[in-house]
Parts: sequence; structure tokens; C-alpha cells
Amino acid sequence: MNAALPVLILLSSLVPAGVTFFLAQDSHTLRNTLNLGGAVVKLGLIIWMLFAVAGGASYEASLPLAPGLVMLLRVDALALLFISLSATLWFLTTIYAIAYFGTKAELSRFFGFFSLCVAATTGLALSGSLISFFIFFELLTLSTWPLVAHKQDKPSLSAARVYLAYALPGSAALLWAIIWLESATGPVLFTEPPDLSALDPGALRGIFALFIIGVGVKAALVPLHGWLPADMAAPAPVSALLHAVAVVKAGAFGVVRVIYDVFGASNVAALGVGEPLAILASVTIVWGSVRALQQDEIKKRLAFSTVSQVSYIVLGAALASPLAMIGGLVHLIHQGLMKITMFFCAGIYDERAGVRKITELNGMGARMPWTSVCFSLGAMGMIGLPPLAGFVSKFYLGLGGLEAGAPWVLGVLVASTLLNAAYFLPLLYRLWFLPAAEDARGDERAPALVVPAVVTATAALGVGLLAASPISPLGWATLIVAREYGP
Amino acid sequence: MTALVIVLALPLAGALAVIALPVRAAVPVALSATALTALSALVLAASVWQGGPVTLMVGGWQPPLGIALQADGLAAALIVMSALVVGAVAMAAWFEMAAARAGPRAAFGFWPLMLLLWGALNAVYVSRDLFNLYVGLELLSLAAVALVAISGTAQALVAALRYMIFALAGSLLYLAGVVLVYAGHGTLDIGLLSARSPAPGDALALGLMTAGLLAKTALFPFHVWLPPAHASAPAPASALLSALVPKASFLILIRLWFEAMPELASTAALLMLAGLGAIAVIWGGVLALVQSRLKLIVAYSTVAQLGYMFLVFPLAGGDGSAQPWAAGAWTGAMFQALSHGLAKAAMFLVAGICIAAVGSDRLGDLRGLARALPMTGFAFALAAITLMGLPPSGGFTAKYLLMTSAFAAGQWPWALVLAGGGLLAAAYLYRPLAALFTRDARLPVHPVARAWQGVPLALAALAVLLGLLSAAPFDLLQIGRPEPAVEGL
Amino acid sequence: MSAFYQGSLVPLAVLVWPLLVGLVPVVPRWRARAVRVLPLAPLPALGFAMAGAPGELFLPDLMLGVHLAAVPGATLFLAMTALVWTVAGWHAALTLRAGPQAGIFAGFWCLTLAGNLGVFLAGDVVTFYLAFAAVSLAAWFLVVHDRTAKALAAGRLYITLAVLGEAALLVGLMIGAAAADDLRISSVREALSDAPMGQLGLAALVVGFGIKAGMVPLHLWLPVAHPAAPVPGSAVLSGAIVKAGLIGMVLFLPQLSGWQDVLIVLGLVGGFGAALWGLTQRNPKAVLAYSPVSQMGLLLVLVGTGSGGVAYYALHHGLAKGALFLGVGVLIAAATRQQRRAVLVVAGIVALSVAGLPPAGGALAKLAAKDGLPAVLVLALTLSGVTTTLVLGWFLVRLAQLEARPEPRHLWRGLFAGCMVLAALALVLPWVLWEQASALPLHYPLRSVNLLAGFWPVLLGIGCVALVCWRNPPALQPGDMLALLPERGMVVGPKQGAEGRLRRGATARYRRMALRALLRSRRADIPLQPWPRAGLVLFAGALALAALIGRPG
Amino acid sequence: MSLALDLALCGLILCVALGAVVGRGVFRSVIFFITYGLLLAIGWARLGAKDVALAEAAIGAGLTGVLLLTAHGRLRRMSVERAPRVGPNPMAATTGIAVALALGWAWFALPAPTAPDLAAALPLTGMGNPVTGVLLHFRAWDTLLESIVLLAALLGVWMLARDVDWHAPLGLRYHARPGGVLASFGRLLPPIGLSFGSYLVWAGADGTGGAFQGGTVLAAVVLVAMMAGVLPPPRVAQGGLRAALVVGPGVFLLSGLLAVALGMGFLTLPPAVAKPATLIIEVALTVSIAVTLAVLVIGPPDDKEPVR
Amino acid sequence: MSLTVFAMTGASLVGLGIYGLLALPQLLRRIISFNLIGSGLFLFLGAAGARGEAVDAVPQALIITGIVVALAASALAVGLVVALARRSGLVVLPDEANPR
Repeated sequence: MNAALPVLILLSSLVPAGVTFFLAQDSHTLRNTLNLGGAVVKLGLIIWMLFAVAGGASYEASLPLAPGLVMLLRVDALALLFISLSATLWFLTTIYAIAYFGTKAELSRFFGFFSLCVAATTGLALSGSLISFFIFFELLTLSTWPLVAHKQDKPSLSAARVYLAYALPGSAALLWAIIWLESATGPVLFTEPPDLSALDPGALRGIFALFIIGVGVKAALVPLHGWLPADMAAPAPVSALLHAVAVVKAGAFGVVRVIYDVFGASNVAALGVGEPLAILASVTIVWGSVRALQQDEIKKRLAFSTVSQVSYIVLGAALASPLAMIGGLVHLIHQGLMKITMFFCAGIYDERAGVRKITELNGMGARMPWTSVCFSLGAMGMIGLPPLAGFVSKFYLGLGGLEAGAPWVLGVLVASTLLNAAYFLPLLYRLWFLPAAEDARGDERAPALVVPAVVTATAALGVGLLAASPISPLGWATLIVAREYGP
Repeated sequence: MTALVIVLALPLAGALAVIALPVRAAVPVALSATALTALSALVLAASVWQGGPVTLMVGGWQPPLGIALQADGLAAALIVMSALVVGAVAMAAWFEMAAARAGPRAAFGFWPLMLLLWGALNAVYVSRDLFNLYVGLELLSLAAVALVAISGTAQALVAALRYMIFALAGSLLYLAGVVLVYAGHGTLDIGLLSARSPAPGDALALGLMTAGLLAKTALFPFHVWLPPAHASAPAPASALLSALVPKASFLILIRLWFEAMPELASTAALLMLAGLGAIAVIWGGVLALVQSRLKLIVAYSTVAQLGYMFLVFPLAGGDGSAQPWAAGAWTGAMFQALSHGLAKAAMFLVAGICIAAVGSDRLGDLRGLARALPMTGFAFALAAITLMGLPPSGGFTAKYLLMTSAFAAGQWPWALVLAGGGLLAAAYLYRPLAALFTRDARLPVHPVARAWQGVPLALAALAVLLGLLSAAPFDLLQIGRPEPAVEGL
Repeated sequence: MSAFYQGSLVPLAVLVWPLLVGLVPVVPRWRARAVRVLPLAPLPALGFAMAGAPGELFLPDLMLGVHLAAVPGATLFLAMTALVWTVAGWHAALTLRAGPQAGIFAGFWCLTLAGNLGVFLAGDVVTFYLAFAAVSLAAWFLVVHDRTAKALAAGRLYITLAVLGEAALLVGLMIGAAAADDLRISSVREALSDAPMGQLGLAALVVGFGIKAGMVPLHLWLPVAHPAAPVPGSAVLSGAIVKAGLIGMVLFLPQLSGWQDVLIVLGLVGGFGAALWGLTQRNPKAVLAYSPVSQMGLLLVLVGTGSGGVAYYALHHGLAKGALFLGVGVLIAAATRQQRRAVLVVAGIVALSVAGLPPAGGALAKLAAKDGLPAVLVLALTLSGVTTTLVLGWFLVRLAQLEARPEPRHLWRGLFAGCMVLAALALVLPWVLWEQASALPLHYPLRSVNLLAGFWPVLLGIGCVALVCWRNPPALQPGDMLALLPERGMVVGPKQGAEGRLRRGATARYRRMALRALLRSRRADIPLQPWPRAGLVLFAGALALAALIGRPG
Repeated sequence: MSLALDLALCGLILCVALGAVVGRGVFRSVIFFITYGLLLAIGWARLGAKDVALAEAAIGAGLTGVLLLTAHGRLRRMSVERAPRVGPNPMAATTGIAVALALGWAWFALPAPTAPDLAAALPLTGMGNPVTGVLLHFRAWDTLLESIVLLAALLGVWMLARDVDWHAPLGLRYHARPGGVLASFGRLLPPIGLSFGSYLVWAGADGTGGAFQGGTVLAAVVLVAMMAGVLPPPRVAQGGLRAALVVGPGVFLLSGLLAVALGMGFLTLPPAVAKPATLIIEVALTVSIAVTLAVLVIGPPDDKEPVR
Repeated sequence: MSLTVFAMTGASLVGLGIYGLLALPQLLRRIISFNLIGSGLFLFLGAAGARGEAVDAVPQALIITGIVVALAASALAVGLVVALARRSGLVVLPDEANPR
């Protein structure tokens, strides 16, 4: 059973993916049942596992490919953190996507890849070895591409091309790094840090840089972030998933893995590579925000905001102090909840009111109060206002920065806060204070669209409000840091 | 052993039967011969897996008098791969080479030529005799040239002639080497040669043979015949030519450099081979990038993909053969041969379906085809994943093993080639993919049978599966591998 | 989990109750008339304050561990806040037009209130920050309620400064929390002075609280926001909300950290400067807006000196200022001359009280504050009576000229009653609380020297008012130093500068070059293709390979 | 004496070969090549390789010559563009000389000759002629493949037909004047050739000759007969033709498989039945080789030369 | 000694064939050159095989096989040349034809 559970979790999205591809276009009921069923099953399995792991159980399943090439699925606390997020949000996004697409064309393909994408994310989270991490990382790239290109019009295809143009060199760098490292140390399992003494510091720095380039593309670190805003051509559920759960999170998760499970925090510190990474993350945070300020499309602005926010996680990991680490890890969840809320809402605005531009948001607050409240909650969380989730992460990051002896982090956080406020508050201002245009339409008669947004927004509020409780993401993050990376 | 005999004889017997029997019997006979041979190929692989290399002394005569045939792990793997490819090609050809579509001449000629080609391949895979290899190669080349010419256009004829010239020149160079070897050692058996007392002419012999085989393997700069030839053959024929034919001459190279004359492998020569391979990867990739026809893209991609296999020489050959990483490098190159075979065949079959659907393989005409033929589009995408070397495909396993060895051996520039080649592959395969998956269709689409569409999909899935379940093929390849070094990596 | 909370739930109830009331407008049916319940929202707080703010609550699971306990002086602050909010709520309930916007107003009113109460109850920095953020940001909605261009512009300025303040505050709190390794306010305060970067943290805190407290030069928002906000909004803003900044200063600035002097200097500048600047205004609300700046300046001086009279002074100021702002509204609503006169009388009395005219409550507040101050500051405090009288007098003059939009009589009565209540409380409550707030005897304020010190500045001030009325001061836009800032909207549009075009041009050029190179590479195979050449390479290559193989070594 | 003879012969061979390479005109080149083949056959005889000499004369010179002559004739009638004139090519010359020198060097570097011990094994095959023994026993697999190579080439040639011609008779129409030299030759030659060819096959077992040599002679007979109009050219679809094409390799292969079925190794001929079995295989092979070679030379089905 | 003469002749024939192969564009002549190379190699092999006390039969068998294979290849090549000429009027490969 202990070997089967990770595999089952993986299968719970892989099987719907495989079957969905072969469903007829108009078998909506079957397809929806399949996808929702998979999501529910997975959620159930994960909840079961959560309790089991809390009780001390451990899960591991491996499939040797070639010598040195081992697919290892393993559950640790970090994996559990990420996988819980992805399972929950997958479930919600599935509901949302079903409502969003209705009976549009080529849904079997869409949902097939959608599930595949989640399977890849799941695998990524469960990966216990570097190489299986890479394999799922690539699977993620590949399964997201059709999602980005889903509309198949010119902007979508060009966005998809840009995506690949960034992602594939990134994975080449990642593979390069992995193989360079493993050629000296043998296969790297996350359970036991590899013996790095076989490589000289210069080589190790090079490997680290390659790793960061590899995962940094997905994490949208400046200057590797260009694909993310371009990908806004994708349908809203895709953007939502991409930004909140799958792709960028995979990158950020990768950074965490690289720093803590591959190199080890102490080595990172000894090599002196943590600080440059932290600086890079900071540059990303600021640059993403500045660019967000210049966008006049809602989704574009959100995208740049993602660029900026995801780097909080990287920053937390790079600072390599326990508190910063907690902040980074918890932001993995928090950012996910907040950003997916905002993307859900952006999609609702688009779908129900035809609103894409910021200027068109005027007065939507009154017409679409639920959506707008959720959107506002997400935005305020991003700015970092308590008691929303974003504040908690920011607070820990700040403390962590001070703890790590990097007080400049505070400056970055402040700059980010101000910039976040600068690009989100005008949206709220338009939503709530400005009168609606005369020809504006918009309603919320689509509960399946609104409810997921409300749920995630509530969650974003809840995780912040109940942050100190042991079952909150913060509690988990603290546990992870204490259990796995503690002294 | 019976399985080995059947694998060798049945394709030939099938070809003879197809020639002798009336036309209407051709397809059933060919298909059943294909099925039976494929089955025995699996049986052969299983027996190699269980009992080690299967050896056959033809006529009961031991070398140096007779000819020894041996199916080691590598040969068995290649035989199985070829059986899968030929099986798929036969399925596709059932539709594509039907007399109504391809004309009575091509419909008659394709089946025996395919079976002869297959027989020649199997003969080459297992042969341990240099001259027998020559005869096998000639059979292979003639059948291949005939398959190129089968479409009958002026372009195809030029391509076939150019191919013929390169093939003949290659054969003669190889023959020259064989002559020198026999003159020097009085034997042609690979096993006996490895135990020979060295002679001064050996280097010349090896050089001549290698050069000849390079021309046949279409390594840069001798690749110029390949793209026009593979692009002008009918798609099922191209699939065979691209996926299988170069592997035969490459295998002979492996036999020569790793089994017959491993001690001759000087570092400079090994580096030169790999260097040419590296150039081929880049050259083929760039040229594939600028082609506007699907079949040409796929053909140039073959040029590039074959280049990877040559990286094995400095990594596992010569002094490196005893190193711990040699096993990885050697197996990686063979994985590349296997996965490329499956994926490339799938791609050419996809091209065939495209031509059947819209009557052209220009990228501009393929726009939006995936809407009408989703399985085909998906098959191409899957095959592309393998060629790009993305996990979890066979191509990835190959690249991973080669790259790991490159780093372990301290020869990281090869890893750069591997990585860069993967990116180039992504770039040049992206264009057809994007064309297939756009929304706006240009030309009306003729319906294509679902079963036909399923064929390349199955092949491409196999290529991916090769990576997903690579442990078994890996172990199979180790059976009878020269100098099984410590498996450290 | 076993102990979700420790201690008394009462403080929590005080905070949660307004939030619950704030949920009333969420129900669509109630939304339009939700303002009517506003006076109820602060009542538990009032009761809590009257009971002496008892109890302490610890909620380990909430946020990062919420700790609620009355801060020093909380009773007075809470009482003042609750009173101002109650009466202002009453005013709002009577005046605001029913409708969805009133619903939004009501919701955020309650949220602001909860935050405002929260800052006096927070025991840990996170809770404090939360409350502070709530009071700062939710008040945005109070400012822009009218949705006029002026209100929106004022709202923009308000929110900009509020966010800046929040950010600064966050920095300060984080530095403190990191140094203290604890989130309790008392620990943070102690740790701050010695912490690495503690000075930066303190500076950030001073800025953050200063913005809220209207400390010069961070007071910009006050004179802009007040005229724009609806009357009850202005009342709570200047009466109660600014005190959030004040309590922050009190809670977090460690003794003798050097920042006290800064506070004193800035407080004095504000105390006198702002009052004088108020003379340049014409809108009575704008004039009045400079009064809290000036009064808060004096309060900051008190904070800087560590005087114990801060809460007491703030109590009076809050009530009085609330009464004055409401007075503006009442005056506007007045239908008859009689009513106007009544309002002006009340306002005048309150103004005199603020100026410190004995025996009104304001005089007591000043006296209590002066206790223990150095002589210079005592003088300054006394002198401030002149300026206060001046600006409030000017306010009354302007108020008298205000145009009215008469409301029905019964409504006006209600409004007037509210105003009266606050005014009365401002005058009387200091007397009631004198013994609690000050160690001095009850008759101390009635000593002649104190009476004199109260009288002459007021008289002098009234003289000055006359002078000002005779020679009209220049009329300026509200927002004084705002004029120094470059005009800048908050909504930054997409950048479409020359830079973008240039970059696009360069990209296009590179792309063209790359494309041309690619197209040229299409012909790359042609030189290799002719057999004579290829064959030559092949045969020569064979020999070369042989040579390579045969090369010794 | 013999050295001088060999030197002269080799000189002649080289001169003729040079003529074939540098001689002006394709026709002259072909004639030189045929001559070269004949001279080479003499050379083989000088080396004591009579089987090779026969094969060279029949196949290398004879059939290849006919093939080239026919092709040249067809090209001439097709009014094709002339090949560009080329001058001497020093680079090619250098390469050629270099390869020749390398081979020459290799000759002198050859170690002492070693050869597999045929003598001991030959009696087991029942063959007197060691060459035939090698061909049909020791290296039977080579020979089987070789016979199939011919078939592959034939298929290839057939694939060069135009689709419209596919059902036409093979090759061009030859119109031999009745009573002309060719016609009478065509009537005269077959009986002689037939007997000579059959003899060569029969003799191959123990003396000089064999299936390939015999088959070639028979092929020549068939060719002449067809050219003379004695034998009508067959069509692709004709069952008899196709059966004749595959009978040789078919019998060979089946015998090999039969051995497997009987529990012996692939292509094993037990000494007891070696001689008769070999004979049967040889006869079958001869038939196939004869037909295949003949059909190869006359080319794919072709109704008429195109008019350009 | 005679053997050496034959071997040298064989080597020279190879060289000559290579020259023809590389220098002559006309395709039939190129086929002739191929045959020259082939027979030169066979001559070399034959000479080498005759060095021992008894003449080695294996090379002879190999040579006969080789001659047949060469014929097969030549036949296909000739067929291709004729077909190309008929289809496009060329007796050389297009990239070696006269510039138009």
C-alpha cells in the first residue's frame, strides 16, 4: 500500500487524462464526471495521506528505468504541501473550466491535456529523485503547450511558441545541470543529499547556475520571464492553473528542491550562490511589479504580478534562513490561492462582462459584487495586507531576511508592497468607485464560475486568518523547515 | 535458434513468395510473413534475454570456413525494433501502397522490396562475417535504391541515382577493407579477427571500411544523398529507409570498432568520428529548420539524429571502453538508434497520411490538419518528443545516458552537442507541429482510415514507452556487449 | 487545539461586533438602509471602556497568535473613539442617502471602526498591524463616498499616503519583531532601540504613524481628505482615526531613543504652522482640517516628552473635533437663522474649549498636559492657545458664511442633538475624569494662574481673528505642500514611449538578420552535393581516417 | 618468361582500362571495358582461378558489356543532352593515385599468408571443386543472399518502368531482320549455348564451372533468342517467368529450412545427401540466374522510346 | 613476383577507377569506373589468395560472389541511368550538368 498510494495519486489524474483524449466531443457528461471524479479521488487520497503522514507513515514507489535513471515517487512534507495545493486547486479549476467552456469545441483535447498537466504537477511534487523531477518537469512543459495554444488562433500559437522557446532551453540547462552533477555524484535522491566533494566549487557554482536557469524559466525569474505575460492569450482556466499551481509553481518548487535537497542550505551558503540568487529574485520582484504597472490588460497585469510574486518563494529559498524558508514555502500556497482567485475573477469579467482591459472595469463592483469582492481580496492579499494570506508570507520573508543578515530584503518587500498597491489599487478604485460605462453589461448568473473564486478567496483569507494553527499552510511550512531542514 | 532462422529466412521467403504468387495474393502473403517474422523476432529477443546470445553456424561450418551468425542483445534489440517498424510500415502500406492509390507497379514492387530490405537488415544485424556483411549491405542498398525510385518521378530518379553512387562507393570502400583484412589474416570472422595478430595494413583496412560505412550511414558530410532520397520515396518506404537502413551500416561500424579491431581505435580517429557526428547534429538541425516540406524536414532530422550515435566512439571506444561510463555511452547510442527508428518511422508514416489527406506535404498545405486528423497530429507530436529527447521518451534515455557519460568522461562538449541538438530539434519540429495545430485549414481533407492513423500513433507511443520502460531494453542491450565494464553510471 | 483561546472573550467581542454590524449591507435586502444600524456598532466598545477595559485574550491559532489586551490609556482612547463613532454614526444614519453606496459606506464604516478600536486593544504587532491597516485602508471608502472628482482625487492622495504608511510600518514592525524574536508589542518596543537597524525601524515607524497622526510634514492628506469626505467621515477621521497614529507612537517608541526630540520639534512646527496655514483656506472644513494637524502636533509634543496626559488630552480633542466637524454638517442642514445661530454657538463654545478657555474641558486637558513639562514647552502649549483660537475663530467665521442645504426640522434636531452630545461631553468629561487622569487636585484648574494662562491666549487669538477678518488672508488650495509635488495620477498607463519602439525596431532588425541567415543556410548543402566533390572527400577522407587510425600513439 | 608474360598482360590490362576511363566517347569506353574484361579473364586464368576467369568473362565482360552497350544504344536513340566535356582532373588523379599507392603499400606490408584449411573439410561436401564447395557449402549463406541480390536488382529495374508500360512485355521491341545475322545466330546459338551452360553447371561440382557461370551462359542464350525474336519477351505478370525467377533462391532457402525442420542447422547439407542435394540446388539456381540475368539485361517493360 | 605484378595491377585499377569515378560526369562511364574499382580489388584479393602453397579457394568464391553482386548493382544503375535519361534527357546528375 505504501508503494501504491503515490502511484494511485498520480494515476488519479493520469487515467482521466488518457481516457479523455479518446472521448467524443459531445460526451460532456462523461468527460465532466471523469475529470471531476479524478479530482475528487485525488483529493480524497491526499487527505488520507495527510493524516497518515502526520501519523508518521512514509510512502515510496520506484521504477528503475536505466541504471542511474530511477523514477522515484516519494512523499515528504514538502511534496505534500505542494500536492495538496495542486489537488485542491485542480478540483476547483476543473469546476470552473467546465463552466467556462460550456460546450465549446475540442474539449476532450483540452481536458485531456489539462489532466495531464496536473498529473505532471503531481509527479513533480512526488518526485523523490532529481531525474524523476526532470521527467515530470518536462512532461509539464509538454502538456501545458497545447493548453496555451488551445484557442489555436494567431496570438495563442505565438504565445505557445514563445513558451516553448523559453521552456525548452530551460530544460536543456536543467538536464545539463543534472547530468553534470550526477556524473560526479551518482543519482541524486532527495532523501540523502549528494556528496558534493567530488566537484570543485567552480563547477558547483556552474551547476547551481544551470539549475537556476533551468527551473528559473518556469519560475519566471527575470530575465527568463518573457513567456509568462505572452501566455496570457490562453483561456482563463489555463492561466489560472498555470499561474497559481502548475508551471510557475513547479519552477519555484524546483528552486526549493535544488537549494535544500540537492545542494543543501549549508553548501549554498558556502558556495556563496544564495545571495546572488536572492538578488536576482529581488530584481524579479521589483521588475515584475514595474512592468505590471505598465499593462492595461487585466490578465497581463496579473501575469507580471505573478512574475513578481513567485520570486518571493525563490527569495525565501535563496535566503536560506529558517524564517525566510517558511515565508517562501508558505507563499507557495498563499500566492497560489490568491492568484488563482484573481485569474478566476479575470476570467469571469471576461466571460460574463466582456471586460479585458483595466479601463473597462469601471463600476463592475456593483454589477458583479461577488466577483469583485473576491478580486479585491486577492489584490489586497497580494499587496500584503493582513489578515490575508499574502501578509503572512511577507512578514516571514522580512523576518527571514533580517535573520539571514540581508536587511535589504526589507527594501525589496517595501518596494514590492508599494508597487503592488500601485498596480492593484487602481483596479479596485475602478471597480468600486468609478461609475460604470453606459453600455456595460455583466452579471454573475454562472455559479460554477463564481463559486470556485469565492472558495479560493475565502481560503486566501482563511489561511491568513488561521495562519498560526498547526494545520494551516504556515503550520506545515514550519513543520517542513523544522523537520527537514532544521539543524 | 529456430527463431533466429525464421527471422532471417522468412522475410526472404516471403519476398520470393510474393514475387512468385499472383498479384492478389501479394498483400496477404506479405502481411502474414511480416506478422510471423515479427513474432519470431520477439521470441528471439526473449531467448536472448533468457539464455544469452544465440549463435548459429550456417551449414554447421565453424569460422574461418563457415559463416557465424550471432544474435546478441544489440542485434536482438535492433531486430525487434525493425520488426515493429516493418510491421507498422506494412500496416500503413496496406492502405497507402494499394494498387488503387499507388498504381499497379508500385503496388507490386513495394512488398517484395520491403521484405528483401528487412531480410537484409536482419542478416546484417546478426552476421559475424565481414564479407557476408558486404553481401547483406549490397542487398540492403539495392532494395533501398529501388524503394527510392519506386515513385518514378524524375526527382526520385535523380535521388535514387545519387544514393546509388554513394552506396556503391561506400560498398567498394568497405570491400577494399574486407579484401585487405582477408589478405592479411585469412579470416573474415569478427570473433577470430579480434584475436588476430595485428598487421600493418589493418589501419588502412579499418579506415577504408569506416569511410565506406560512413557514406552509407549518411554521416556529415556524406549525408547529401539522404534528404532527397528519403523525401522522394513513398512514405512507407521513407519510413524504412530512414528508420532502419542507416542503422545497419552503423551497426557494422560498431562491430568493427568495438569487437573486431577495438585496439586500433586511436583517440584522434574517435574524436574525428564524433566530431563529424556533432557537426551532423547541428548541420542537419539547421537545414531541417529551413525546409518547407514535411518529408524534407523529417529527412534532415534523420541526418541530425544519426549524428548523436557517433558520439559513442570517443565515449565508449578506444581507451574509454574499460571505463565505468562506457556502458552508459554505448547503451545510450544504441538507445538512440532504437528510439530514433521508432519515432522516425512514425513521422514518415504521418507524412504519408498527410499526403493522402491533402495531397501535399508542404507545411503551408498542412495547416490545420490536426483538426481533421487528430490522431495523426498527436502521433507526430509524440514522435517529436522522442526526437527532441524530452522525457520520458526513449530519446531522452539515450541522451541522458550519453550526456552522463560525456560528463563522467570529462568530454563535456559532447553534452553541449546533445543539448543544443535537442533544442534545434525542438525548433525544427515545432514548425510542422504548429502548422498542423493551427485553426485555419487550407485544403479540403480526404478522409483517412482510423486504422491507418493509428499506426504511427502506436509507433510513436512505442518510442515513448521505450523511455518509460527502459530498464528491460537496457538489460537486453548489455547481453553480449563487448567488454562489459563495471556498470557504474 | 485544545485551547483555541485563553482569557476573556470580551475584547474580541468588542472588535467582532462592529464587523458583524458591517455584514448587514451584505444582505441585499438590508443593503440600502444599512446605515441606520451604524450607531449601534461602537456601543459594546463604549461599555467595555466604561467597565475599565478589563480582560485579556490570547488566540494562539489566529493569525500569528493574536493577543488582545488594553494598551495603557486604552480606556480613555476607547471611550473617546466609541463616543465619536457613535455620534458620527448617528449623524450618518440621519444624513446619508439610502442606496447601495450607503451600504458600501456602512460596511467599511464598521470595518474602519473595528480597526480603530483594534489599535487600542492589540497586544501583538501583527494584530496591531492588522487593526492599523483596517483603519487606514477602509477609511479610504469613507473619504471617497461622494464619488465626486474632488472626493476621488482626495481618495487617491489618501490611499497613496496610507499605503506608504503601511509599508513603512511593516518595515519598522519587522525589524522590531526580528530583533525581539517575539511578537508582543512590549518586547518589540524594548528590542527596537538596540536592534541592528533599529534606528531605521524607528524612523519607519515614525513615518508610518506620522502619516496617520497628521504629523508635519506627513499631514498632507488631512486637509485634502476632510473637505472631500462626508461630514461623519470627517468627524471620525479627525476625531478618532488620527489617534491610531498617536497610539502607535505611544506604544512603540522606546523611551529616550532620540526620536522624542524629533517628535517634539515636528509637533511644534505642526502645532503652530498648521494652525496659521489654516487661515489660507476658505472652506470651513478645510480650515478645520488644519486644526487637528495643529492639535496632533501638540499631542506629539506630549508623546515626545513622555507626558502622561496624552490620552486625556486626546480624549478631549477627539470629542471636540468630532463635535466641530459634525457641527459643519448640522449647520449645512440648518433651515432657519435660529438653527444656524444655535449651531454656531455650540461650535464656538467647543472651539473655545479646544483653545483651552477655562473652565471648559480643553483647559483641563492642557493643564494636565503641562504638568511636568519643561518651561519652554509649557509656554509653547500656552501660546498654542492663540493659534488655536485664531484658526478656530477663522473657522467659525467661514462657517457662518457657509451656504445651507436645509433638511427637515426633525432631522436637524437629531443631528443637532448628536452634535450637542459630543460638545457637552467634550466640555464635561474632562472634569469627570480629572482625578483619574491627573494627580493634581480637582480645583487645580480653577487656580487663577491657570485661569489666566487659559484666558489671555484666547483673547489674543480672538483679536487676531478680527485682524484676519479685516485683512483677508490669501486663499490657497488645500493641501499646502502638495503643490510642491509633481502632478501625477496613480493610474499609470501602458508605456508607449520611444524606448519601446526603439527596442521593437532593434528586435525586428535582429529577426530579419537571423531570418536571412537561416534562408541562406537552406543552400548550405549545395556545395557538398556534387558527387565529384563529395567523392573526393570520401576517398581522401578514407585515407585520412586510415592515417589517423594508424598514427602511432 | 611467365613474369614477362604477366607483365605484358598486366600492362595491356592497364592500357585497356585507361582507355575505358579516358577514351573519348561512351561507346569506345564500353568497348574498351569489354576488352578489359576479357583480358582480365586471362589474367585470372594466369592466377589459376579458372572459375573466376570464367565468371569474369561471362559476367564481368560479357553480360555487363551487353548491359552497357544496350544502355548506350538506348541513350543514343533518346537524343539526350551530351555530357559536358571534362579535362583532366588533377585532384581526382591525386586521390586515385593515393589510394592505389596505399593499396600497393598494403600489399608489401601483408603478413605471411594464412588460409582456412579447406582440404580437411572439402570431402564432407562431396564437392571436388573447392570453389563450388565454398560457394554452396561453407559460404552458402553468402550465395543465397547473392542470388537474392540479383532478384532485388531485377525488382529495382522493374520499378523503373513507367506505369503505362507496366503490363507491356519486358524490354524494347527488337526487330531482327528475318534471315539476318542475328536471326540465324538466334536460331543457331541456343542449342550450343544450352549444352555448354548445362555442362558448366554439371562440371562445376568437381571441375571448373558452376551455377553462376552456367547460368550466365544460359542467360546469354536466352538474350540472343529474345533479340532474334525467337523467344517472345515475357511480361511481368507471367507466372512462369516469376516462378523461374524465384525457383533457385526458393529451393536453396527451402532446403536450408528443411534442414532446420529435420533438426540440423540452417543450410546444413548432411554429407550423405550433399552431392545430389547440391546438384538440385545448383540446377534450380542456374535456372533462376539465367532468367534473372537475361531479364535484367533487357530491362523493364517498355512499350516504346519516348519522343522528346 | 607475378603475384606482385597482379596485385599492383589491381591497385592501379582501383586508382584508375577512382579517377574515373571522380572525374567523369557521364553516368555510364561512372558505372564502368565502379566496375574497374571492383575488379581491381578482386585482382588484389586473388593475388593475395594465391600467395600460399596451395591456391586458396575462399577468395575465388568471394570474388565470384562479388562479380555477381557487381553485375546486379550495375544493372540497377544502368536501369536508373536509362530511366533518368528518358525522363529528363540527362545522362549526368543535374548538379553536374552543363550550366544553362
